[in-house]
Amino acid sequence: MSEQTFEPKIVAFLCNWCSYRAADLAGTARMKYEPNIRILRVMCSGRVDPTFVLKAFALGADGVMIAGCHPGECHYLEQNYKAMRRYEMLSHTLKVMGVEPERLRLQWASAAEGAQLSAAINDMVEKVRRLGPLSWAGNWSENGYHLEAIERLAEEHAEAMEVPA
Amino acid sequence: MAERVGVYICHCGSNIAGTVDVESLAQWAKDTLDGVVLARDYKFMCSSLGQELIEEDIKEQGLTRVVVAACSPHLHEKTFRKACSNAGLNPYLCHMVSLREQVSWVTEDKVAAFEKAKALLAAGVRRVHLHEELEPTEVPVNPNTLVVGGGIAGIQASLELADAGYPVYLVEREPSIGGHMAQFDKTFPTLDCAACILTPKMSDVGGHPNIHLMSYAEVEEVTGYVGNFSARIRKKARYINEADCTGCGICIEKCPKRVVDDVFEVGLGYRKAVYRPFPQAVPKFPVIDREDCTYFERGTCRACEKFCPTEAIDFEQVDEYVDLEVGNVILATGYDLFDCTKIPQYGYGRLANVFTSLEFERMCNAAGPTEGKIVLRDGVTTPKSVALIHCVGSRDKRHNPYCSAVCCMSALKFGHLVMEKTGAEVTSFYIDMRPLHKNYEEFYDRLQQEGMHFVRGRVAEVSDAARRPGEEGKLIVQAEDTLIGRQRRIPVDMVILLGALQPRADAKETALRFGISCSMDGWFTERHPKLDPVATMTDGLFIAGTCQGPKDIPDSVAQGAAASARVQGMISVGTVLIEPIVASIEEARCSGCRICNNLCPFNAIDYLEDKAVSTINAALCKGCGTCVAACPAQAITGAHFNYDQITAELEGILFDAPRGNGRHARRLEPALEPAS
Amino acid sequence: MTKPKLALYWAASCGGCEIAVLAIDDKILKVAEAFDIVLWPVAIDAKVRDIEKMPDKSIDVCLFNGGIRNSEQEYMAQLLRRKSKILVAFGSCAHEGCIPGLANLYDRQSIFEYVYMQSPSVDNPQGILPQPEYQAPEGTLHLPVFYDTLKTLDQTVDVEYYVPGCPPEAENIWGVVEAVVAGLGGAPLPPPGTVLGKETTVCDECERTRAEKKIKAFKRTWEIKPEAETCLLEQGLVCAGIATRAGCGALCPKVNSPCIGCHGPNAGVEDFGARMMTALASVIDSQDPNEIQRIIEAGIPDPVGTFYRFSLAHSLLRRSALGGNGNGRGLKVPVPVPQAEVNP
Amino acid sequence: MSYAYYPGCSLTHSAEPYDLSTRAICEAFGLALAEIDDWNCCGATEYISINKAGAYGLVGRNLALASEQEGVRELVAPCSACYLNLRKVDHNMGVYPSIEAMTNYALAAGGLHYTPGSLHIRHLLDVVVEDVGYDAIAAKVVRKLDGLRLAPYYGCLIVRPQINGGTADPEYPTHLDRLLMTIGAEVVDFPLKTHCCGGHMSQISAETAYELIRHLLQNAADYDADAIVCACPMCQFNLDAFQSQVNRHFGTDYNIPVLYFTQMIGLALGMEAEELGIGREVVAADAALAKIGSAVPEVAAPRRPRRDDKALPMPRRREEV
Repeated sequence: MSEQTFEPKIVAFLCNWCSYRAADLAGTARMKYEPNIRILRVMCSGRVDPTFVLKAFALGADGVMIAGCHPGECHYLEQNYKAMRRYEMLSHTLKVMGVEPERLRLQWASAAEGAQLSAAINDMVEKVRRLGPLSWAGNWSENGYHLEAIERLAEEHAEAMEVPA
Repeated sequence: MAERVGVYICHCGSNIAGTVDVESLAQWAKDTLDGVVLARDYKFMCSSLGQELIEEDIKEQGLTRVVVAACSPHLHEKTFRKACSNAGLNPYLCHMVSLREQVSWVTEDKVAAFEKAKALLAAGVRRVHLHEELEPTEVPVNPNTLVVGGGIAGIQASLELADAGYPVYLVEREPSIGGHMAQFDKTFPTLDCAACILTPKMSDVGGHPNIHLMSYAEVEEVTGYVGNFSARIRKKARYINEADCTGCGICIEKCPKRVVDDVFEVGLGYRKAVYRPFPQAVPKFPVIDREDCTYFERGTCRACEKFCPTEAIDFEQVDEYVDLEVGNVILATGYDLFDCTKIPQYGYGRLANVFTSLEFERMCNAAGPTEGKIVLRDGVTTPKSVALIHCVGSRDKRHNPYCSAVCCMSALKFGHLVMEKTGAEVTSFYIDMRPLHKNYEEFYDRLQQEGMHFVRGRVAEVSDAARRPGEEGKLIVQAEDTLIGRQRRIPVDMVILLGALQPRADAKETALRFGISCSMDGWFTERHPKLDPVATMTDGLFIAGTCQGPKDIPDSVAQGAAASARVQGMISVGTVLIEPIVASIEEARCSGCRICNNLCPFNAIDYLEDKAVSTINAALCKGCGTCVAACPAQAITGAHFNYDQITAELEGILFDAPRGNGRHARRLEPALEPAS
Repeated sequence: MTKPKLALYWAASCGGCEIAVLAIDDKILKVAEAFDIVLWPVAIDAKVRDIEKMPDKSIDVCLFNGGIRNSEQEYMAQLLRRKSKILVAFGSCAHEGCIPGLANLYDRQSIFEYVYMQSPSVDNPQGILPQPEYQAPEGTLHLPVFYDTLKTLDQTVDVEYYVPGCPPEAENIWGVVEAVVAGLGGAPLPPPGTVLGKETTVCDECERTRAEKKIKAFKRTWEIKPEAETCLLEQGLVCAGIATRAGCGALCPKVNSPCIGCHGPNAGVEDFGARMMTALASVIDSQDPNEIQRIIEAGIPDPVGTFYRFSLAHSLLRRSALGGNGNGRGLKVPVPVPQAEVNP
Repeated sequence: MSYAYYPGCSLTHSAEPYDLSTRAICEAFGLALAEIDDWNCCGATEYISINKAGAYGLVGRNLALASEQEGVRELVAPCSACYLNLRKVDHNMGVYPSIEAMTNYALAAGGLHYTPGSLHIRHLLDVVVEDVGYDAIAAKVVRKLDGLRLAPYYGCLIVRPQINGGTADPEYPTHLDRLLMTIGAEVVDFPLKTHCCGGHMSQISAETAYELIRHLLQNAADYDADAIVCACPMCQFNLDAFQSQVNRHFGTDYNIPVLYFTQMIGLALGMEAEELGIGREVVAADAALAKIGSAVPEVAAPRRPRRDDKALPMPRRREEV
């Protein structure tokens, strides 16, 4: 995939009450935004387990967005603060793992903020597009010359065994 | 058993089909996705014919899972769940994919739209495989109602419920009900006296057999869930036995200690250490203020005790706790007036003759500290000119961005009262006049006829620094008159600040105690700003009056009545269904680490000391899933949003992403042959 | 009747697991009595080529400890897989990568550069680094190829069972041996893929009293003298007992030291670090993003070392990014150079 | 803390006492001032309206020189006009690329360059209340200004909302009030605290200036202030030097000394009047200063409200958070 045609895949976890409704509103208002975002609904941003974010990266996502109600406006009173804390913790760790900070975004969007959410999506898609693919699984594929080494080892052992005792 | 999944793709006329090639999508789903036994596209899935299609397929094709790719689940999830349940399939085995709001309406590029639709559909199908049958639980509704706050909204709500025959507990923080309305003199736009229309209602409350009034009391704790709340009320010690007190008032008369009354008289008048906020107080029993009472201060006095004819004074009284069981709660906790000293350039607290709107209400009130005479701070001089400043702390980004809704009309009312009682010149400084209810504009017109002056402009400062002749000894109000485009300096004798209506200082704590939410400003959040203005996101908890946002008396009354109607509906049905989307803890996996224990704002999580595990009360759980995500042992499961369901959806949503070699690194294949 | 055959092997690990096998004391004699030990490089003289000659599946059980760091270890893993009926990932390294797996924060080159050149105890003026091939007068010599990424045993070959722990505790080892002996005698064995441990976490075995958690600051072990009765986490120490599979009897908390997570996550958990992160973050006592950031940065300076001390190689991300966008090579993760201590 | 110090022209001549007292209290508070080498005029209040390029170049040169000083990022100016000009140029260079280009083009002629935002420009008053802090000041007070009634005069230049760098409320600041209370003075209400002193109108249209000065003096007199305390050399000069002309013009007899807040702090720290430059003002401060150190007048017990007292109680200020 060349740099020009790279289209990132971004997973967005949207809370049922504010940000998912903001996405609904963006739809109803026919606001066009980048198709790279793929939305997954959870009841609250507090449901987003860091495992989901890591798993999304491991499964090939180029970016992950977590969206919830604005602080203080959570449908469940204060659970979005937990999302905020986990986001900070996760970012702290991902930095060390070499994942660019732009690839994980925490976005607040009230049910009335369709425009803000779609702008945030466009902004994130553009930033991740500029970063290029993450292709995380590629990180643990060895070059291939280790296969030769193993074969050679097997051959050497076989040769050694052919020598008459 | 392998699941049999039916996929239904809605055209929504051309709303979806105009952008997404629905036929190819259906074909792709059938060919590619696991377990899909049929995939149909249909013009309008939500039509009765569309729903029948699903029902027939469930019956005839033996579908065990249904995926409807159409509009947002917020629109039609209920519709399709119902169709499934009509055909005998558990409604929670149906899943909706939002192709309209998330794909066709927001995407221009048809190729990209098709790819996105595929991913969302793949996610839905993978997810629905793992869905579980869920059943809502039914709980009874206790017919008692707790009303918090005895202002006009709370009074109205209580009376309506009580008149309908249901028991009400009305809890009021102050010694008497009545709220802010009891402090007012006249009410706009009709100018009928507040007390004349309020006191009959107050005495109705006091004497109603279905209303249990607890004044000078606060709600300490609320637990439980819709239909079954428990509330703990702290009745503050009055030091007067209500059973013995006749309300004669001799104790008040004999009390030697006079203090400034900061609450009812907003600091403008005095009361005794034993007091009733006002003569018509309901209940009639006075309260001894421990802070000010000479006996509590120095250990001697007890004048009230000596003179009380019924020996009702009891200095040994302590706070009393009462536990109530109620089915619903109505919060009507009201507002606080903006602290006008926060805008020092308007002089409140610095310049004697600057007053707040509430101070003026008390001054105007015949039962107030000046017996209704409008005078300057010296207590004797009648002002010859008065300025009214609107929007003090409202429509101001540094304080409150919102409009306080009542100040324009209050200012008109004040203008009328000043002119009527003193004949003074009145000038109103406004940003915009907003007389926006029935007969309000007419009232504005009337005041213009009566000769009140209006200057459109935000006041820069109120100063006593005279500059021109005629300004000496006056308060000079400086503002730009934006209608004539000039700076004006208007010298007056008295300035009245129309302070903003603000959420109660402890509104956030109250919200937390009752398990509801506040907006950024601090007003309680309604379930829907237009269509559900008195309900909250917490079932069984309703809000009425100014605790929800600034409003005038008619609106507060309407909300009080509306909230009580909602509660009556709940009581008359008698039971409520509780969503099955809740979390649960697998006891064997729980180590009792207690990480989850304080994560639930609804107090649904309990720790069982004997078993050393945590447990979730399903009736209290609202299903947010925060504890599920937090459990370090992954011992908590969230129904309908469990780990496997979400990761399956994730795998589907990224079905086309480059996977590398997945969880396992590349293995050597074929297996190595050792030499034989 | 011939005795069942047992093999033990040691790949990328410290050797502690080997010692742990001996820590079962005199029961080792019973092991020797019950099994015919065909391979155990640390204790007996057996040749790889003899194993190669054995028919497939002729070893009844193989306890394999250590991760897969180079091509020779990968070869041995595959060989032993082929020859064994039951392959057990024995100890944290084979199970989750353990401490050697933390090298997945770096790549081969930076590891070599640090170990062979920058490390303060190294004297290597010519800057010689290990080479896979060497031309000696006698011919070409080969060394195993060192990988960029350490893999766990199950990322290399299929594994029947896992015995967690760094190292596994003696009683648990004995338990495994007994279970296998019983299984060979026809008793039912747990399903393949099972981690032989409990399905709960260390808190279950910890005697300390626990309350609701609210953390204002994370403390490091040298910063406080923990009080003996209450939960270490509540005292601010990052104790991994909340997320770590039970089975050790809460050894570390018992001696006033926080659990570091060597038993790996609870059953069914995909990523140990994520569970620690989410649990700890959830109970941080602040709603202000800047304060939260400060609490995290001040209290957890090394998040990967804290949350993935034993499990980085087995986590969802498995290693740090190699190169800018994940595909390239040679990401230069700065290698921390220890500061020389200044004597007063 | 160390600061680049820009005294400005006034402080080298008419406002030398301000410079002396500034240096004296900064030393006492441990604030190291490093005067900008070869600084020049800031263009005062008018120049920027008349010749943009010239004015920006003039101020820009000072900023460029200050930013070249080693190890300082904070630039402090005691004169309000200098402060505003420095801040305005830094701000506008940052916001408007054309101004940045123009200014740096001019500076390049002298081999200089200034990157907007590289200096944090602050008024001396903000530095004293924010960096030293009220508590630390209070701890150093050895002679409380007991019984001295002071009118805090901020002037109009230091509280411009857009480019104001301090934390004070631009409409009704109170930090000088609080500072003077901290050193023990009695602070009078001074509603005109941010009104104009007339500025250079005293040179251009004396009558306009007299009118503005009179308001301020009258307001201070109304509240029985012993002295007006200011934070700007222009304010001090106008109120002090023109007081007798104002008296002649209006037939009044104001006799209110006008001092700098730095001098008041210096006195409270126990410094001698002379080392703070006190004594060089036109309206003598002797009477006011005589009050300090004299016995504390007995505070009359607050009048208890009598039953027949009709007066309404004054609102009580809620506790400052």
